[in-house]
Amino acid sequence: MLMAVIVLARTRNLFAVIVLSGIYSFLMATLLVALDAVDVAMTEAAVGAGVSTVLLLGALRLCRSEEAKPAHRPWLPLALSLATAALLIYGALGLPDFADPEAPIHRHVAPRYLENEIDVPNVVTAVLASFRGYDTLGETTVVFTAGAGIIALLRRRKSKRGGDEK
Amino acid sequence: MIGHFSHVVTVLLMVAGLYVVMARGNLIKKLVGLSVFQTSVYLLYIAPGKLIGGTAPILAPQYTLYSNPLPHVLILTAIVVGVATLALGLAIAVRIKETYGTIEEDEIIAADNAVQDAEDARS
Amino acid sequence: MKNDLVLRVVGKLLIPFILLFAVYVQFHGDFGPGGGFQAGTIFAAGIVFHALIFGLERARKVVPDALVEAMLAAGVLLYAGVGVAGLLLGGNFLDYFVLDADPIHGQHRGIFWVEAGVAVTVCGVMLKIFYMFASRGDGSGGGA
Amino acid sequence: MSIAAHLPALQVVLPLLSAPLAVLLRHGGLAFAIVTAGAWAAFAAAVGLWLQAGELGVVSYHIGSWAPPWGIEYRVDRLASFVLLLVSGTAAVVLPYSRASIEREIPREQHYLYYAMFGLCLAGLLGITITGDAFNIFVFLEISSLSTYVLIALGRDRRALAASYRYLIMGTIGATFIVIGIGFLYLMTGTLNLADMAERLRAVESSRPALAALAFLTVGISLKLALFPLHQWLPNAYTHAPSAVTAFLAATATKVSVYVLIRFWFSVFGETLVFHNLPLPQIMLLLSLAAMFAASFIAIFQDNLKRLFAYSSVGQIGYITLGLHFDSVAGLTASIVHLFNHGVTKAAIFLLIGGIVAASAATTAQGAVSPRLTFDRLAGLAKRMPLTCFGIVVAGLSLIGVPGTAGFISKWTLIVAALEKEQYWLVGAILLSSLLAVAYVWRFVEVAYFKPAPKASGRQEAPPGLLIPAWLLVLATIWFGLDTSFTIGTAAEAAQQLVRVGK
Amino acid sequence: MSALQLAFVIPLLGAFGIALADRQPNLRESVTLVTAVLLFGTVLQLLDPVLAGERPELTLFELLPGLSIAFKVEPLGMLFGLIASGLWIVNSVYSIGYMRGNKEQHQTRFYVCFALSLVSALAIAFAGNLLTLFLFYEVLTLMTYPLVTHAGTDKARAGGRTYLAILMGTSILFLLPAVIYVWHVAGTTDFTAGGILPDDMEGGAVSVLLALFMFGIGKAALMPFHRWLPAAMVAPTPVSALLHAVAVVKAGVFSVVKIVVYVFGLDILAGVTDWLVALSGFTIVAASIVALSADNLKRRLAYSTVSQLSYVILAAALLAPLSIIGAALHIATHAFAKITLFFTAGAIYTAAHKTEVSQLNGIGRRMPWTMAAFTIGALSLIGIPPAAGFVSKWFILGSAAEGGHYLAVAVLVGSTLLNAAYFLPIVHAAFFKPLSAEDAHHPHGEAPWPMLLALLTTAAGTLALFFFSAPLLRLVQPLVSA
Repeated sequence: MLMAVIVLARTRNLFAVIVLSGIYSFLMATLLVALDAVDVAMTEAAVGAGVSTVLLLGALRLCRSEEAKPAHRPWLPLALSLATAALLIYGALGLPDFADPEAPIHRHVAPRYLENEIDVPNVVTAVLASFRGYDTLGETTVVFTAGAGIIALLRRRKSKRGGDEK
Repeated sequence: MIGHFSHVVTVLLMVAGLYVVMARGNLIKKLVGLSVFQTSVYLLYIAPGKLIGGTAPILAPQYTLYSNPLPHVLILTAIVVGVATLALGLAIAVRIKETYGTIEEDEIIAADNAVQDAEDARS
Repeated sequence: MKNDLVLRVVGKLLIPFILLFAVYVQFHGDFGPGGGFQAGTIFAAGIVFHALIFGLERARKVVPDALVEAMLAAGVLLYAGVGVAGLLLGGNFLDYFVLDADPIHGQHRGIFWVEAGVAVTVCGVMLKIFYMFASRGDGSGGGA
Repeated sequence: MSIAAHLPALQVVLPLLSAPLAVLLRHGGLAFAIVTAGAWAAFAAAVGLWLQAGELGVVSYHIGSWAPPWGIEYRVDRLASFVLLLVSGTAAVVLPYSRASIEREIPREQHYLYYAMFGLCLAGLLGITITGDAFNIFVFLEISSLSTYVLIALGRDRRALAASYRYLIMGTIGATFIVIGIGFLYLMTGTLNLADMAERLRAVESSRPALAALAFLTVGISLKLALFPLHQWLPNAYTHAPSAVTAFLAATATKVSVYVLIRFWFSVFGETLVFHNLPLPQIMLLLSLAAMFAASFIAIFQDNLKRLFAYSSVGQIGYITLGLHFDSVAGLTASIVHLFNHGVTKAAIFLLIGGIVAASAATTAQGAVSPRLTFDRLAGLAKRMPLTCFGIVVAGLSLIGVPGTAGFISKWTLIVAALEKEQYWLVGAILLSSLLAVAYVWRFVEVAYFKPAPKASGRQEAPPGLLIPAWLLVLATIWFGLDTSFTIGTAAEAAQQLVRVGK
Repeated sequence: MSALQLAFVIPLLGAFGIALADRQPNLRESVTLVTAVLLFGTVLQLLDPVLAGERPELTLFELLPGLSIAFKVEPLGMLFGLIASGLWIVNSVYSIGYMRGNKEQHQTRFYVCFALSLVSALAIAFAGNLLTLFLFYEVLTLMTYPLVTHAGTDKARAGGRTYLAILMGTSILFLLPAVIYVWHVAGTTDFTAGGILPDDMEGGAVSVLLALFMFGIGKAALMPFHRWLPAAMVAPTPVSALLHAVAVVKAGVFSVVKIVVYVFGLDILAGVTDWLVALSGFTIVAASIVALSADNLKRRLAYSTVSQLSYVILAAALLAPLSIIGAALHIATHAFAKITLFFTAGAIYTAAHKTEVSQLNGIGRRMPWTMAAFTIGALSLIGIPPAAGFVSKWFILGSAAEGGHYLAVAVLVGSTLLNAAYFLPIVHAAFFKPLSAEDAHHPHGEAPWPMLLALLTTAAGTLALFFFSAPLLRLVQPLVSA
């Protein structure tokens, strides 16, 4: 996975980049399965590897497929990302150990979900649609927003946009 | 330390993505980096939800120990949000390509500055 | 690629199954992995295949633009509608217990419609985006 | 069902419903009617909630009847009700304005989508404000953000696209940072409900993840609220977006982000963590000062009117964040008051500027080069558009903080807060920076009033459809400058509530 | 409706009427005059109650918790109110002559802003607390700004910029924090006889506060913040008259006296005002010297104003009952004298198009009335009987000598000589020097009659104040006896 990402960061042929990101998503999906997150894995496979790849390729067809050489050496971004990394590690090391059953997330809220009081075996679906149904409504709205937004942006226009395209 | 291996991986992925976003000038490349950045956050949530010997949170009589479903739910939402953002970003990138004729940030900035100068000249 | 015989045949055979699988994922969501979002995506993927193999125009005939745009909105409305139904039946917003005399059954009913809403919107959006990108450029086949 | 009991849900759902309906109808006029209705309904709901929160202190609403922390809770305290009023009120004024404004700025067949996006943006902002659930904040943040990107990209200048893209990148990074922060908090507390989280956080206070979470949230939110130097997305976005959009965003988007920051700092982490374990207040102080001076200074040298006021916004945000760092009721009050006053003032200014755009678009051939408001084109404008210019001057005085305008009240409360902490030099800094405001406002005054117009052009005021909403807000800035029982009253109550919770 | 309310409503309506009468000059100017007369009448109505010891009050609304926009008429404010509203009548008459005589542009804007400036001047005069004072102090600045930049030329804009920069800058940087600080420590900003500051306030804080106020009130033109006055000379002469005599600078020194008396109180200031005495003394002398070297008549008058204003500040800083009375009186006497001088300057400009002192040889023969008025004004400023200036100067000088402030005494004497040195030569040249050659060829008489009428009236007033100063004294007596 790391390999995929690092190569991805290096290569400048966008087509390769997109394919790599697809691969990356697949790996991510398998990893998620290993972590018992089957629903997430399924979605990630469908979305990350499927939809976004198609989207990217579609967009690429409309654009140039070679990335230009970066003009300047990007020290600042590097520094910023490293700072972020440091902060993340700093925080992460304080987290409960991996798969520690005593971790708060296992003690506090989740147990009730697993009691299956509304008799829906797939707890994820239960939580998604019922307990936190409002989040999902928001999620759907986000999708809707994106869709409508893209219509607004890409719909062919009879009247040309303001004459700034000199 | 070994207990946090997953976190370390997560961090590296995230930072790689973040770096691509900030360092690269190509609009589409940026977006790829952005999605990598977001995707890697998923691990941060999911990994701690795993329990050794636990199974996917789909209840069945033969299992007793389940991994934590809540992070899964959150990440499902997050994935969807991510792809929505990606799609929108691509749409904008395409329009930029059409109006500017390029998807390289530097060239776009250059074009804008040209217009800006023209304005200043007029004023 | 429109007139590649093998593809056409395989497509003809495959697409119904894809759609069927989508429906399965949709309704089996309560018991196995899957749910509205995945179903919507897969369903859209089926149509996209159809478009890739038989051309955008025929796909547009099967699923016209207007319908797609309607789907976008309909899904959200359906979802929110369930919520409002909860309100009208005297519960809180998105309260499924009141959707049926038996609260548990009410929950199931609520989840069912909600998932349906998600699927519709997602499918609509996927298709719309695909159409958009495809019909841009030279108008022939889509992204992949 | 009794409406009153369900106001919290209706507050968000009504505008949210209006958007898909607008898309379904595919007709500009109907879309306008529906979304406007939604916004006004939201405003009514906000008023109702403000009253309820006044009586009860906190209004809590369990969505799906699932008790928190298992379900999602809607939670309206004094501050939330105040911000809700600001957001929905601005929307209620800006939407009627849009009708006349976008005629000239957006192609006809796009209108219904514009309204849909507007409705979504409104719903998103309201959702962020009202929710009591950490992850829910993120979801609605994304709703508002995505719709905002689209709204900006609808600007007719192609640079609107570049601006929108840049905002998308920076905004998403910010959002992801917020998700990381929330993730840390969740992993430490096992809950997503803010109130619950606050309690359980006490146990693990000043554990490393908690600190990291604080850092990530602060950075992420600062990106959204354009805290100097994370403001690069703002000037271009404000400059090239359609006028109505600029006005709405300037009044609400950044303000809601400030609200989220306050929420996390005071309601979740609490003072001890924020103000004593980390040098956060000092950093905030430095950045605020930087914003107050640098941004205002840049503003003076802008040649484009919209851009000038965009930078002024960055500067004014500095005042708001400055009030936060005091860690006192007085300081918090000042922030909240300025958050409101500046929202109203800036909305007024950008609406009036939109009027100028419209008027000059009418003179240049329809659909020709979108009029750029460079100063050379504004010479002698006061003759052509007296009402518009006078409005801008009044609002500008409010930015300066001249007594009799809302801005003066903000400044007064801010200075009182500084005196209370005996930071006299800070008083000087605040006043000095307001002199910079004098400078950039007066650039406009001189050009508009005392420069001869290029050609003897007759009087051509902006259409009433644009003037009336704008002047409503101008009058509001004067009103809130004279009668402060509402603004200061609410803000003080809110501040006390927050500080008490934080303790 | 009470007289106090009317005092604000009338000029507001007036301004509105003027704006409406944009197209018909005659109607417009008559509206102005009627408003001015009515206003003066209303203010006069307030006089008797105030003399009788009443303090009419009016509270509009609460601006901040515990802080309201409120008005309260007391002797000092009454005095200022009378001067402003009274001189407005004369000034309007004069303006009509001037603006028409010189065919100025934007006359409507001119008259509207003028009326509004009067409103804010009265509001300052009757302000019941610091906040109200500050509010209308700023409004006055904003209302006079268009008048200063009236011409719209680059020079005018530059002048206006200086005007605005100094007045706004000082008020925002020093006055505002001072006001807020007073509120912070005293919990109120209402003007009350004897001061409102807590007695236990230590000297350091008091002197800092005093400094903030004295420099914050830029309209009092205490050096080094005097530059705006000469800069504002680009304005038309009636505006200069307004700035120097009627509203602006008077608002400045009025605020100084008011704050010294009603916010600090003479007791708490004891011992911390020496630097102020010195600074105002320096301003007096320095400004007089600059005036001496100035050839442009208006510029000379401007610097004379700067020095005269510091008389008032000096008097206030002396903290003796007599000096306070002297300060109050000097506001009035200087107003009359200075407006007369500006009127004459404008008259000379309108009739003979002369602006420099060196061009005035023999002009007294062409414009005898004008120059006579000029002489009276000059005498008053120098402080020679039978002109009113003598009275106020006498009080100040007396209290200075009594209090043993020999520095102050020296300053007063020296400045008197300087005043004489820069005014008397003009008078001498005007009456006794021969006309210069080219002047002989363009004959011109007096200025238009409205201007002449106005300047003669004020000159007469200058004399009257000397002979009938008793009522004035009765009015300002309570300032110190309270």
